[in-house]
Amino acid sequence: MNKSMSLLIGGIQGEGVISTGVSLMKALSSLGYYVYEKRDFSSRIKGGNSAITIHAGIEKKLWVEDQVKVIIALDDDTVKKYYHLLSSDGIIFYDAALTLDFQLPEKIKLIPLPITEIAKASGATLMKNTSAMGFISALLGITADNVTSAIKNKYKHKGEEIINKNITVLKNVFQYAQENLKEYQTLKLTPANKISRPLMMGNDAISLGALAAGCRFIASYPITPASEVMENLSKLLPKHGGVALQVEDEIAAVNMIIGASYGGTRSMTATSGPGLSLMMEGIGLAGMTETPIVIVDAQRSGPSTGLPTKHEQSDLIGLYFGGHGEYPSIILTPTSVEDCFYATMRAFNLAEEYQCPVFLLSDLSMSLSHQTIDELEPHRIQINRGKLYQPNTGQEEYKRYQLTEDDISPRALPGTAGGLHHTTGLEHNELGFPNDQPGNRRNMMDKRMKKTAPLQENEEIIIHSHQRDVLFLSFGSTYGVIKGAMEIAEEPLDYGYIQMIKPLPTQQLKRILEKYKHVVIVENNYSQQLATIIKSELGYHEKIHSLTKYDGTPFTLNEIITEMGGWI
Amino acid sequence: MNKSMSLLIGGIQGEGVISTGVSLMKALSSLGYYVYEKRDFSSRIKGGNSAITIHAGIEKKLWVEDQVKVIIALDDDTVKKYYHLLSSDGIIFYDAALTLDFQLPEKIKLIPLPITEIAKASGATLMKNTSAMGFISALLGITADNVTSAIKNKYKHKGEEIINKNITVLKNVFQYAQENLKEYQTLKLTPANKISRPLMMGNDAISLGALAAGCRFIASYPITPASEVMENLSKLLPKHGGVALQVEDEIAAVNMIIGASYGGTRSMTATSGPGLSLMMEGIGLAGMTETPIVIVDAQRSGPSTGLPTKHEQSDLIGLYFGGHGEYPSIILTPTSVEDCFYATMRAFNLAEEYQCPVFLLSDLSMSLSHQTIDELEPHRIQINRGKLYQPNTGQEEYKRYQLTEDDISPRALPGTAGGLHHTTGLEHNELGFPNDQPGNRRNMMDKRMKKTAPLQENEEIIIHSHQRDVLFLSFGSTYGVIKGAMEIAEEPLDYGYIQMIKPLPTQQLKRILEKYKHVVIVENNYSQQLATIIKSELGYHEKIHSLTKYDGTPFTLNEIITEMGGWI
Amino acid sequence: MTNIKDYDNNITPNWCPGCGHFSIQRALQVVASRLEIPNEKMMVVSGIGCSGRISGYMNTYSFHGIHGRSLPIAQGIKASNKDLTVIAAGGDGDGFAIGLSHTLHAIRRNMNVTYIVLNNQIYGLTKGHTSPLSEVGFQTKSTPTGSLENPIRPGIVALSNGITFLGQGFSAYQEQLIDTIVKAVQHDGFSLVNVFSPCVTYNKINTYQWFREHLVKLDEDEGYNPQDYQMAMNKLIETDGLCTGIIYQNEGTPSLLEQLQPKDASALSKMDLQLSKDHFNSIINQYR
Amino acid sequence: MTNIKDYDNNITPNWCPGCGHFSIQRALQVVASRLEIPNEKMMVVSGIGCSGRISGYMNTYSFHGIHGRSLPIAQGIKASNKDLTVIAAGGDGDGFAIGLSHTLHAIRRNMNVTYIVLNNQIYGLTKGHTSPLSEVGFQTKSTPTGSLENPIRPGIVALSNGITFLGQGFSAYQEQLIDTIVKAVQHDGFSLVNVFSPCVTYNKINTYQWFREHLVKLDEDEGYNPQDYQMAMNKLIETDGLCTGIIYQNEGTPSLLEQLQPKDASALSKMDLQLSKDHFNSIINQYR
Ligand SMILES: Cc1ncc(C[n+]2csc(CCOP(=O)(O)OP(=O)(O)O)c2C)c(N)n1
Ligand SMILES: Cc1ncc(C[n+]2csc(CCOP(=O)(O)OP(=O)(O)O)c2C)c(N)n1
Ligand code: SF4
Ligand code: SF4
Ligand SMILES: [Mg+2]
Ligand SMILES: [Mg+2]
Repeated sequence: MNKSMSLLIGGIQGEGVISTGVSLMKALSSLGYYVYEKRDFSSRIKGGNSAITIHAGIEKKLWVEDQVKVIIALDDDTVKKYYHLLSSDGIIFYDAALTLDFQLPEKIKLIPLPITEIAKASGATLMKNTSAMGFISALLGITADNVTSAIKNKYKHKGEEIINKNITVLKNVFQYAQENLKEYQTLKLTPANKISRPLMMGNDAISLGALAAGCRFIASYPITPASEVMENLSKLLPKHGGVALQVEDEIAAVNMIIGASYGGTRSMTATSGPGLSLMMEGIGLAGMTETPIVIVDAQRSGPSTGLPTKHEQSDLIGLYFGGHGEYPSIILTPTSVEDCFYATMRAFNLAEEYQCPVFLLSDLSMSLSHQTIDELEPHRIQINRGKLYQPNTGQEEYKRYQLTEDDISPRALPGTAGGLHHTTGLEHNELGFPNDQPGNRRNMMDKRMKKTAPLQENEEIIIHSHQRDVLFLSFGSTYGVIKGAMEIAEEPLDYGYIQMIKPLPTQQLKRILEKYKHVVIVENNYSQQLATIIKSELGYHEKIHSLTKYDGTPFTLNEIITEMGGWI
Repeated sequence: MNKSMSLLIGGIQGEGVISTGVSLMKALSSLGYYVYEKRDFSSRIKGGNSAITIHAGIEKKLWVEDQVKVIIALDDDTVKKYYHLLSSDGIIFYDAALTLDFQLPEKIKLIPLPITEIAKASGATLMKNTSAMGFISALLGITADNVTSAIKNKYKHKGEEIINKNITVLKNVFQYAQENLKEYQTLKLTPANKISRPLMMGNDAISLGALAAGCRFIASYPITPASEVMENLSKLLPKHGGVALQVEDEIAAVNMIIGASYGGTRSMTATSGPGLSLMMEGIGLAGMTETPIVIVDAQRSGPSTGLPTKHEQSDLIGLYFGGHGEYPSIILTPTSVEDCFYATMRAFNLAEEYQCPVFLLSDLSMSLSHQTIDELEPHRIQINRGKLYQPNTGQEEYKRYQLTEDDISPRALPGTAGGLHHTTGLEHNELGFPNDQPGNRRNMMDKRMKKTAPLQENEEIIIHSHQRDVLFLSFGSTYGVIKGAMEIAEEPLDYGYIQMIKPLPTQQLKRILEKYKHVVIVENNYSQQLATIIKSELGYHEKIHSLTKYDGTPFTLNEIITEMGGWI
Repeated sequence: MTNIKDYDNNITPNWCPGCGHFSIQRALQVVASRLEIPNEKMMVVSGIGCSGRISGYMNTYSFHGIHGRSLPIAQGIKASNKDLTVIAAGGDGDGFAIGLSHTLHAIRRNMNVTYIVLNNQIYGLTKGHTSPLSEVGFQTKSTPTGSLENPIRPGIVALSNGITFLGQGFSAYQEQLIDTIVKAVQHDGFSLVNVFSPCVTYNKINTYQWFREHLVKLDEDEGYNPQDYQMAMNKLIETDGLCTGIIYQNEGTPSLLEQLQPKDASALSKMDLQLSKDHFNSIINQYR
Repeated sequence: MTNIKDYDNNITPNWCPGCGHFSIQRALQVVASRLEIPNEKMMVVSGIGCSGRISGYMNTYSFHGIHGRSLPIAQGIKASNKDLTVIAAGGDGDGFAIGLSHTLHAIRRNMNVTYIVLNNQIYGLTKGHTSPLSEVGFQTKSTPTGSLENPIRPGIVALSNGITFLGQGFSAYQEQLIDTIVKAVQHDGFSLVNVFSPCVTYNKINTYQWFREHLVKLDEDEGYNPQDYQMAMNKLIETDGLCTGIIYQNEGTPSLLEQLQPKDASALSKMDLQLSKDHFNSIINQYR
């Protein structure tokens, strides 16, 4: 029996491989296992190979192992592309309907399973996925009952007949396994504690975080790997009185949420690199007019269209410094699916407290990888709408951009009597009217640029210390694999992640850079973006080192461990 | 007699003040004087006050003095807004038709001139500008003949009658001056050497540089302070077989020049901040497809619409780091009008040699301020079209993105037999076809990101040394005033400018930072953009200091001199 | 009727004397007073251009956005708070060059927003450049030998894209303009009012005089029926777009927000944002 | 006639089996061979989407740009080298959502470029989202209760914006499609061919069957005269856009480049770039 297990399921893209993997993960999560997933898919709809690697175990992990113990191959390509990932005691189970007419190293253990055959026998080749799921479950030691309820759930909208057919498939699979697969008992998972947990990907958690934070409007344009945020909210928002719109482009999206947010509704959009580039002008308008907006950027490999279905963390520095002219913004970088939920809630608060654009910077692995998550507590973060103008307080004339001690001025929402004012992307005076006098300009620039300064004093870096003098620092989904490497390393180093990059928590960083001899910044991009930002603000060039990867794939455990080798 | 003179002409915006100033500057330049201009205008068409400060002298200067010796006021506002700029021996000449019903300090010397009266007497109030120009000329000691030919030139398209009327005005003005203004002989300029020189603003020189570099296509969208580039080329290009198009927006503009340049024509666009933000996605496409394009960014005060008619240098860092994903680009920063010409020619060469976007980063003061310039030598820079594929060389299969030693691959222009290939913003292989394999991705990223590296070894910083251990470093139009301050300072410091910021000339910079005790970086923005870039790449935080200004106006001599005080 | 002056914020517009935009500003103020819109319930959103400055002269909530994006911003505000009367306004360059896509998509989206185009067939603010609505042959600094591109005819394009309310006006025909905008604001759905608004400084062709000579007033044509789509299309083709009044109105189509939110639903901006624990759990359970 | 195969680069398209886009790719190849366009003189530019991949399957020069911008790129190439046959191609989202403004401005600009819309009334590549050409009520992940916005009718909008060549086709009507594209390419000016191209994976409404039932073939209608603007407009309204063949052609208007450059002028990309000293001086002298 195994405390954990890595397996890979592969097949022809568009034929249900991924959804089979997700159903399996759901079943495992509901049985108390923690799963984590890594996907390999191409930017085409049907055809080509697609594969999903699943790590399942009784402990929570945010990475998959570099090697897998089991491969379930529903097409030839899966065998060809992935056999080299097999651990020395690993096994490839393949659909007996495949021909496998190519050579493989002799040591590779290949076991045929009647996946298609059983599906066909029960009525339809289409049920091949159910059949495959049955086989994997049987191998992992999940009972027929548990799988059956997962399958019922999956097909609940498809009607009795379909459900029953699928159940028949499962029955036959389990019977076959009972009779023929006894020798693979070793593949079984240690029984888990039966606490049923949700399975989610980052984009799901972001959508729920938005809903819980009181977001009631999203305007968005589809793009991989961000579309699910819009899709989820298209379902959820109308049920909570909100509105979700797919609009003509990203420029419309950002300007529409500026309008909606100015109008008093917590509003957001979600996009990836190309859309973000198009939004730059609108983001500057939000910065200049001090309008709170929340933008999710699920990063993918750039530049340009790049590799739309591959992972990268390369929009960071463009966001940090980008746009014409200068305006404040906030960048949050969640490191787990749960974190996506809380960071999104926090993003809406920060946007209204500091009246500026807030970016929730995710990445493809984070946004699209399913994870078993611990219970989410929406009430952990209280909704804080920031300074709002209260009518009829007998105040003097309302000034939208009043110079205040903390550089933040109360917002009057349209509709509020007594709060009439003008808003413009031109430089303006305290009342909001255009003004080009140098003195006013200085005051207004100072006000805007300084208002987020208090955040620099926050503690935004979370470190797991082993009392070593080398720190591995990262952000986003990259953290998971570093944690993984450190957990299995004999001599783990200190490691941590940064959850807000802008404003940069300079106080804490300075302490960290003073304390450690070396800080290795690990990120998925070419130009060492986080390292560059930190260097530009704080120096310490001789202490800061970079480990980067920009080939479209996340770091592997081995890559981290190799790098660690140089620092021990 | 004066070797140089600063004067300010002000009046109601839209009533010809600026054009009067320009005519005057043209006349002075053709007589051998060097002039430099600074403007103050508002973002409205008619009404409001607008003023032009002119520095004229027998030596070349790229700044105006903080104080002026003469103010010519064509409206009340000019007196009110600018009297405090008057030097202690200065004089305000005002149109006697003004009422001036407000208080001024007693020491201010006010002399009425019958500007409107003489114009009216000769037929039309409209000729007030000619009248004013006559008066100024008379005061400065320019002969009636010289002014007459300037006025003839100015009105050459308006017909005999108008010209004659204006000449009458001039005659009357000079007669009046002869009789009544003898006591102001002291205002006369020392006679110059009579070498007639052109008068141009940065946008003019950029347009001519483009033409001389072989640019034959511009697609552009109007925006202050860049529109003149399109306007000039709309006249010039058709005469040289080229095409100029005003298109629907900046996104169309950048994509159209990508197409045109890919098609084999040297192509450009010109814009300012808001347009630049909109172009970010297209710029990334040029970066990814290795298509040469030239983009002029004439910076103005941001963020958002900001102060569209005010000066700033705040797009730099966004360009340096901006856009989603990572791609190479080149940023040139000319410091004088002549430099605008040569830098533009160079930009077209660099774009084709390095096959990437090249930015010519100007600023409002540079783009819109007229200067007397020394003769331009278009043949100083030879056209170099970079690596082009030559058909029929018996080569093997053509590879658009062939991995080469210098990371630059020959371009085949469409129409070329044997050069057929695919171009895509997706990651691609050497042939140009989409490819998402990690190994290929790494090679292609390395190729693109490394190809401009040799430029880092260039000497791009020009220093004027006084053997001091403090260096004032700047870029763009800011350099002129620093040069001015150093020239009049008793203890001048070393000073210089950087003419290519990306790739950063790191070799030279390192030597400079080693050599000097302190480097003060002077720039018109809030966040110390050039300083931040240098710090991020090289460190030296303790040596690098910043002098910034972000109130919409360029530095004054006094501001630089005050700062120098701290370093002497 | 409230007082017209109530809608003026006493800032002197920075338009050139004689600019057509003045009359449109005044018309908007009269419309507000005729419809007795409480100042704080009125929202004027504008783009960039001489035209864009209009929002800054209204004693209402006002938002001067970026070039070409007045409609996305205005639609966002309306979606956010349906209780506001939302007017978007901008120039011909704003709405038909850089913002053309938003204009056509706003038409299809059919939110209850009124869009007023301050159409001078030129770019005023940039000091006279050719606009997509400039006629063929129009000379400016960007087309020194005359524009070669077919002008967009806003009315025809809007109509062919399924607009539910289309009006046109002329700065010099105040009463008709006011009437048209009143009807546009009252229309439940997207309304576009294209106003010919001479730029006296840069457009020396399409002057007040020129418009007086070329415009046809539809409300003086007894047989004209703005409910008739085909008649509207024919009229626009026949007059080459040079007609004023209510050109077309389709009252049958419900506006977008009406379809998205029940009539009695609260505006988004006024909703209780707390999510009950039960509710949250029921959502989470779908992920199990 | 050259060989059809000459225009194929032997890369297997990554479209789903049965996708309508295959036939359009083939049609393009047949058109090229019928017109005997030398491979190196043919330029195919495309946007992003399943549709956008089409340029990568042509044995010609080809440019796969960014989402919605195929037309600016294509026009830039044509302006740069008028000797090339330039085809732009893209999806309905590409050309009528994010790229709508470029489409309409390309129509007015009337450069000699042929634009082929691979219209499946859905976003294929993003796995099935509603498009601005999707019908009211269309359900996808982004409009789970059905789209509420009026679909754009590409034909009517193009016609009302002054297009000089408008054709429509259907992936399953190969011969008609080829004929229409041949005529479009031969047309001297901008031509748009809107091709109904079923997405078999995500669009379960507008299927091959559906189109066969709804499309009217104009070339089978003897009385139809594509030179007649009014007839074209009426036919589009009558069929709700569901007709195929050459809908409208105006041969009288010269294309933009013809107006900008003399017929015998060299292409921009082939010009001598040297500026003579005299010439330069004469320009400089205007600044004295
Ligand atoms: C993105 C962007 N591009 C260009 C500009 C410059 N610009 C300001 S107003 C304007 C056009 C003005 O024309 P129009 O919309 O017709 O308004 P008008 O001034 O004629 O009323 C332009 C191009 C800008 N502000 N933003
Ligand atoms: C700026 C930008 N936004 C979004 C996307 C994501 N995206 C890729 S293709 C596409 C739409 C595809 O639909 P369509 O143009 O109809 O082509 P089809 O796939 O249906 O052939 C979108 C939204 C992108 N690539 N770039
Ligand atoms: S330039 Fe034209 S549009 Fe602008 S304010 Fe003056 S008259 Fe009006
Ligand atoms: S998803 Fe649709 S459009 Fe895309 S390739 Fe498949 S069938 Fe064609
Ligand atoms: Mg206009
Ligand atoms: Mg489509």
